[in-house]
Amino acid sequence: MSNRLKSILSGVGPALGLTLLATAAWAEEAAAPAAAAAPVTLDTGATAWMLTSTALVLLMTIPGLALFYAGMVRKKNLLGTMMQSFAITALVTVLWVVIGYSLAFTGEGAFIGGLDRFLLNGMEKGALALPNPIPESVFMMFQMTFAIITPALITGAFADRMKFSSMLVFMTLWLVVVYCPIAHWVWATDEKGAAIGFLGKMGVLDFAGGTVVHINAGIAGLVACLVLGPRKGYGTDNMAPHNLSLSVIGASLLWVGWFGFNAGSAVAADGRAGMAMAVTQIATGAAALSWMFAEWILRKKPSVLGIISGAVAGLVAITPASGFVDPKGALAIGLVAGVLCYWGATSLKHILKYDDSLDVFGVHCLGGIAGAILTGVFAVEKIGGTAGLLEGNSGQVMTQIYGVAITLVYTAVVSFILLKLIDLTIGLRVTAEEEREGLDLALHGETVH
Amino acid sequence: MSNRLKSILSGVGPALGLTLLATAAWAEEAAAPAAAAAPVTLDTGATAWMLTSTALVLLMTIPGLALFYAGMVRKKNLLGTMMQSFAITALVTVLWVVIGYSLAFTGEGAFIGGLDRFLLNGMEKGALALPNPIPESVFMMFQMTFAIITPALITGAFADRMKFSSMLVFMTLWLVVVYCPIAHWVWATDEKGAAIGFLGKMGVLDFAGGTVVHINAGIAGLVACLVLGPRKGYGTDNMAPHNLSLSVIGASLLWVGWFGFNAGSAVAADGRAGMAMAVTQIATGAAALSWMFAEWILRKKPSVLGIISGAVAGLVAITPASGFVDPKGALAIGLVAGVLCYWGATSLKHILKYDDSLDVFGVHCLGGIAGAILTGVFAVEKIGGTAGLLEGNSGQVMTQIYGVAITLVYTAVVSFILLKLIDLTIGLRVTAEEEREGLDLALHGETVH
Amino acid sequence: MSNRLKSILSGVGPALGLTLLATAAWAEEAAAPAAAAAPVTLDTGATAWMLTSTALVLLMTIPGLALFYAGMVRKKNLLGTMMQSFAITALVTVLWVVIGYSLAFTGEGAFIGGLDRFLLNGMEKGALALPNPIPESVFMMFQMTFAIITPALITGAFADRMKFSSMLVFMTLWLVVVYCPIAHWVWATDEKGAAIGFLGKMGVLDFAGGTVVHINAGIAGLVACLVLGPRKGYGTDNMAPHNLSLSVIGASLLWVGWFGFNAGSAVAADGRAGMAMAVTQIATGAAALSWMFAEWILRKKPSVLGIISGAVAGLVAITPASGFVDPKGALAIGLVAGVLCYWGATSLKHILKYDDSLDVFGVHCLGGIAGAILTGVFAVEKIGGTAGLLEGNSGQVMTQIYGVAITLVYTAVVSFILLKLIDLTIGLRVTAEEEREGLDLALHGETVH
Amino acid sequence: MKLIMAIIKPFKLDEVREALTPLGVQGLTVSEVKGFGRQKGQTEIYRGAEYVVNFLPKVKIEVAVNDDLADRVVEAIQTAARTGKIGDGKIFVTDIQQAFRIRTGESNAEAL
Amino acid sequence: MKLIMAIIKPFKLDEVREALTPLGVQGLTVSEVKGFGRQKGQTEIYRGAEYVVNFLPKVKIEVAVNDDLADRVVEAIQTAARTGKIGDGKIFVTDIQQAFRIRTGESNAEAL
Amino acid sequence: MKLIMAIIKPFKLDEVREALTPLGVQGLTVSEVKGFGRQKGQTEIYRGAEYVVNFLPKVKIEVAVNDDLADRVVEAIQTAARTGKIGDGKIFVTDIQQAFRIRTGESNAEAL
Ligand SMILES: Nc1ncnc2c1ncn2[C@@H]1O[C@H](COP(=O)(O)OP(=O)(O)O)[C@@H](O)[C@H]1O
Ligand SMILES: Nc1ncnc2c1ncn2[C@@H]1O[C@H](COP(=O)(O)OP(=O)(O)O)[C@@H](O)[C@H]1O
Ligand SMILES: Nc1ncnc2c1ncn2[C@@H]1O[C@H](COP(=O)(O)OP(=O)(O)O)[C@@H](O)[C@H]1O
Repeated sequence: MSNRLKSILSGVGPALGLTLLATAAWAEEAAAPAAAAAPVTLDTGATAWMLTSTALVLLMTIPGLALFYAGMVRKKNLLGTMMQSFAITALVTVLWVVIGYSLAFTGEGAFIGGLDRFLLNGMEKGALALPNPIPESVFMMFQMTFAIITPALITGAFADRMKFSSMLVFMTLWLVVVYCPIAHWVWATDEKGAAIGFLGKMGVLDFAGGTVVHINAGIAGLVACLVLGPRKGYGTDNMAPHNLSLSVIGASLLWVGWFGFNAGSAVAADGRAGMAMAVTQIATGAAALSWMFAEWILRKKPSVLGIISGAVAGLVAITPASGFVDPKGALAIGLVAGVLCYWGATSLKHILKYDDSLDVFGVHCLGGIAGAILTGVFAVEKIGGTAGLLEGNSGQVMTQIYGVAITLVYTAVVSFILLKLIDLTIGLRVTAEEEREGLDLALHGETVH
Repeated sequence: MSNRLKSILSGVGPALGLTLLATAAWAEEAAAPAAAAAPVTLDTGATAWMLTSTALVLLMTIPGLALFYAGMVRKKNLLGTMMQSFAITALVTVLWVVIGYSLAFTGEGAFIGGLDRFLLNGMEKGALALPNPIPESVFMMFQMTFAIITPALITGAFADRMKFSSMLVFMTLWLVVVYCPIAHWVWATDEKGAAIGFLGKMGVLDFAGGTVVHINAGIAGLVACLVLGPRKGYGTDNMAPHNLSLSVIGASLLWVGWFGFNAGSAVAADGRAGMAMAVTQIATGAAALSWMFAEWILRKKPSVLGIISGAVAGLVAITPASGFVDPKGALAIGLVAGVLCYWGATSLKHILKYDDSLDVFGVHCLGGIAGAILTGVFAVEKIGGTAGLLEGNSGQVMTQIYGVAITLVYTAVVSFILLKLIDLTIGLRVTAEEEREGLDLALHGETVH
Repeated sequence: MSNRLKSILSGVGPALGLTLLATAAWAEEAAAPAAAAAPVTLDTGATAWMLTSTALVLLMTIPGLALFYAGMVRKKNLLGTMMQSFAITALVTVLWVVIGYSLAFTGEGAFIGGLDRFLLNGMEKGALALPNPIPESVFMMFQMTFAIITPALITGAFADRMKFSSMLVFMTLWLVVVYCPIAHWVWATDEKGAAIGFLGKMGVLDFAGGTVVHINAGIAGLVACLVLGPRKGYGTDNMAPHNLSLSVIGASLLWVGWFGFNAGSAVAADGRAGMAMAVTQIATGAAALSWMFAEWILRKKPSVLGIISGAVAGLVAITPASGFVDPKGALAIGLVAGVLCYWGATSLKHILKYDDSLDVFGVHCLGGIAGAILTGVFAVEKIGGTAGLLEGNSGQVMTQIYGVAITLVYTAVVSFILLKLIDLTIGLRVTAEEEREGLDLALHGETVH
Repeated sequence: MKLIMAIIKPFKLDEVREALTPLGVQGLTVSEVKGFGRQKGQTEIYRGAEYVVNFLPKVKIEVAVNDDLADRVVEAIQTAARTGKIGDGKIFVTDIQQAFRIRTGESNAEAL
Repeated sequence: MKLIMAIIKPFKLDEVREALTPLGVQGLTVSEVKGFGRQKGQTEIYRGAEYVVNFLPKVKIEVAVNDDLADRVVEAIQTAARTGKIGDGKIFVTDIQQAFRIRTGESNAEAL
Repeated sequence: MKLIMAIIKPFKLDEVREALTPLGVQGLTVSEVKGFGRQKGQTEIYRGAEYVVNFLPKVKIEVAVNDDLADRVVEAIQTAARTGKIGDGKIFVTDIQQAFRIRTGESNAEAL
């Protein structure tokens, strides 16, 4: 595996340098001017929806993702798996307040934000998060929930075998040097809504985090499972999910919470939010069905794990597109995502032989890439202000691909370096004995009786 | 059983024809004119609440109802039971977008809607769902969640024995030929809020779906369990719920989500929504207590299954009444519903000897009927614009009964035909071997370990 | 234990009388005038958020708290534990409507409210809950969810051993003679927002219920577990939590729902609500980490039960402070609460040898006291209108301590009397046989299979 | 005395118990076990990973009886537990030297 | 050597284990079982459907001991597990021909 | 015939089963049990309350074989289940008087 890894990564260093340079130039030209006339005042309806959305997105991680993942591992790792999502929630909360929000959403730099909001300095009770008609505190909180779920998603790739302490260290570093910059590149805007980050300036569309959240977490997960190596007994032992009813609850809460994720990304309670919610639902339903039928045809039985995985694949794929496409586009995106991620989680993984335990790469990275690119195909000008390929704007697909590529390369390289550093210092992996005993007892001294 | 069924159904055909005729005439006279003066503009507060309500109602089905039902079956059917709710969610999402919403909520016909919104054609981002001050996309989504939960409710009646494929076919047909017309009859309005469907015109009150959702699902469930026949071993084998803690979670999420169901049906964030939420809570608390005490007195112990069933009975019964009655009416409705549904689920079922496995008829149909009729008794003019029996409007009770009867007859007949058709073509029921092995392994190839 | 109890309580009677007298005088001077100029009109955004918050706080009790507690008991008491939260929800709903709301929030008295809203008499659909821009029905519902969770919290202290019937009787009395008065003392205001209750008049700050909810429930729990005595086998038998995954779900739902609890207590969708949500999140994350690291250092392993308990400790401690402090204050409060409650639940309890089964005192009472006092330290004038010690208002800490002391004394004395009365009449505790068999089967005739 | 241990299909448990009562068997003890034998297990597929479930759920019945009853008990179990399909299970008979009823201290024949 | 199999009430397990240690018993094996006997089960009622729970939760202890210890072990179990109420359980004693400790390969008396 | 009862560490189950197949063993029955022995259990701490888990998860294998096969089966189990660390478990061998295959009614040697 080490060899495969090397060959994949050998070309990345130079690529990284070049793309960053190329990008800086491109970005300047592509900057989209944002309209702003009357002074923005507090909209209590929008604020109400954003407070709610924040709760919904937090619900996605705890208990949503915690359950989705916990149901798929073996019983001896149930608590340890839930612990990862819960501890990341607490950890990122503090990191975000101390420095993360500031690095991601303040400043003028195209590559990284500033320190103006270090420890949330200067965040007044009444001040709005311009150009949005909601208080900055609400915007900061909403964004925090995204910063929480992204590292939590990664944990699925290395389930059952990473040291809890090293996981905390990795996530701390990763948040600061991977998540915050990428969020800044794509989402940071000035008070008039004009993009600041270089990907945003270039016109990369990512409504709710296909790139920032899903591709990002997915590729980091792949790198992590390659660096850590497969679970002991992978391919020979029975590693069947011990309780898929937990995963069904988790997938359901992810689905419900995703309304906050996508419709909340409109930062408004209006038609755009409504349309974002609608396309989210449509793509999810379509992807759940397309995965289910693909499996039914190929494997003779429609499985519960299949349909819930399909739903998550649809949610992932519609994420970047959700403020830009219409219901028909959503239907198409969902159908593609279900089948593609089915292939990713059931075939690609076995062909390439990595042990991405809970298919973070197969579902989140592939689904995210599909969604990001298809956003460029199906974007409707009347909905999100940008036309896609089908409306004649052929350049958008290339822009989307560019955004995807940058993220893949940057995250893969930096995650690899971080993991190797940690491995060389405090070690990444539990001992064989601990792995056999299970994380619950070995790391946390508890079991499910 | 076949004989009993025949005798029940023999009088239905003529009745159906007559009632439809009679109704059309009546409807013309009874049409309630709706006030509308200033142009309606987007209300972000109302929109925020409707976005939230949509999330809440989806939460009712997944994971709410999925858990409520899954906890009551035997362990071997746990995943298969959850799968039904989840797959229906995905299926109805797509059906609703393709044709369901259009059939239910567009057009001018008194009996069925049009095809204007086929594939949601022409649904603009900014357009409102007049006369409501919210975007049409949000209204469409909110209504979708009702279309999802109604068929999902039916599955409880035939738990543990229906083929998954036939279930999908049945629900597809049922949504189009039963749910969409009935929703149209009761809820379709023009842009000024005047009723279009014949039951609405006639003045039938159904705030949030006592008739459209609960009576409808309940009677369809009864027909389904009669056509399918009882579970193997019913009455002799131990079929005790395997894990009621799941059902408690499910009932709790139903309760919480029902705030979206009922208070959301105000399509506003105002005093009517507030009152709808209040009466929902009151009736639910009262029904939970009345079922619990009834059981405590008659069976010596207050059971967990009892109190949660009582809560659901209260939620069902207050549903049609929720925008029309005041707290005292709600208290009365709750107390009645708890005792009545207790009788339905514990005595009536045993007297009539059908195997409505999870008491869809006893709780949803009986509770829905009680609620629909009592709405006619307790309606308060100051709250919903219509007076009930207690305020001297004696006709309303008859109107309510009429609406109930039409729905019972129509749904029973059509559901029976659909089920028989499916039985004769692809078959309805799993094999005896599959039933014994359990749906989880037999149909989906998975188990809870 | 009886002796220890006596010595604790011996000084209370006189103290109670004196403090009430002293207070009445003090209150008159300290009354805070509230500003009110333009007539308040319905704010649909605020209403939307309050409808949502009501749903969120209900979610905290069912299924949140029900699961949090149920996961920590032994399997034979799983259903009985969930039943307590569910039954209290139904019971308090009815009590609140009949008399509770009226006693707590109407009238002019400094010590107890009136009967104006007996059975919610006179609550009009359209009327606002002045000075708040939301319908009174919504305000009544929001407050109901607080009245539900407070008694439900108490049940953790006497888990596994109280008769269900006696529990219902105790909670009925306790709600009326303890909860309603204290809510009135702290929160009742006139239509202009001026405090009516004597603690409110005195300037005691309790934004969302540190005193009214957590200290109150915590001290009642301590008294209850002292009166009931320890579980059979306490200290010798293995009483390990049987399924902490349920507790993780519960803690997660508590966390998410607490946004409604704290940010909802702003009764607005604005910057104060946003700041309340932010500080809630920050204190919770900090407390989860500080408990986890304290345990990691002292016990060698970071446990799942530890981190979720820490999160709850943080939520409790920030509750009174949430509308008054800024992010840095929240960070401090969270760090203190995590460590303090860790000590309370793991050391203090063992030193004093009471069997507060699920640490209601150690977490809710200690956390609540810490939060109440630290509110006096960290309050920021720009945020909540009142300065704290750090901004030079040294009196506030004393005021806070005063509020805490009154509540501790009053609740302890009255709860003790109620419990003793019930014990002497119908008995408090299940038989030894029932306790061994488990509440599920013995009291409710059901088991988890 | 004999200890008769029967491994049967789980859904046959009630029938077997009912078949023993008329013979005068007053008690028995049951455990959930997993069996491996000629009968082949189901294949479960999770996202493309196949797990053959080698061990199938079975129920083990242990019943202690007097020597004279042993043959009839074995026969009754065989009749009640048989489906004729593979995996019906096995019966093993061993000797017991002593038996006691804990409640009364009675031993051997009286203890059963 | 003897294999002593005792079926007892679950909450007596710790007492029984503690009663055996002073006799020099160094190990034992425990399973959760369901017992059917003279003791009648609880009735559970679910929405009007009654289920008599015929099988009650019991614990089965298996302990292999040298012949000379067998009687004292039986006696200790009887004393520790007795409540005097119906359903206290049974003890059965059988011969073992051989015993081995897997870790060391030791056999018979040394293996126990 | 002999009934061989082996108590082993759970993760060794598959290895043991695979070691028995080449010897011609066609079936066996497995139960989850808890073992108490020289091996000491983990301590679990919940909010300051410590619980020493005295009973460790083990797997019990029961396999009935003809007398001539018994020694080889015992040996195969010993080899496959050994880790050399404390807690590897025990093997006990008892006589069976009779064996039956329920499906066919075959008995003794043919039944295994
Ligand atoms: N030699 C054996 N020793 C112990 N148990 C056995 C033995 N052979 C079979 N079994 C048990 O009997 C069950 C049924 O055996 P199997 O070979 O599948 O079918 P059949 O009983 O029809 O021959 C197995 O699942 C196993 O539990
Ligand atoms: N003949 C038997 N063979 C095996 N187990 C038995 C037998 N008789 C009783 N048992 C076990 O002993 C338990 C207690 O027996 P029971 O008849 O209820 O009460 P008691 O032991 O007081 O006579 C039963 O639940 C069952 O597990
Ligand atoms: N005398 C015995 N009778 C029954 N089972 C025993 C006996 N001694 C040990 N065991 C079982 O064997 C297991 C391993 O024994 P233990 O003393 O821990 O280690 P070792 O096998 O290495 O000596 C125990 O957990 C228990 O299940």
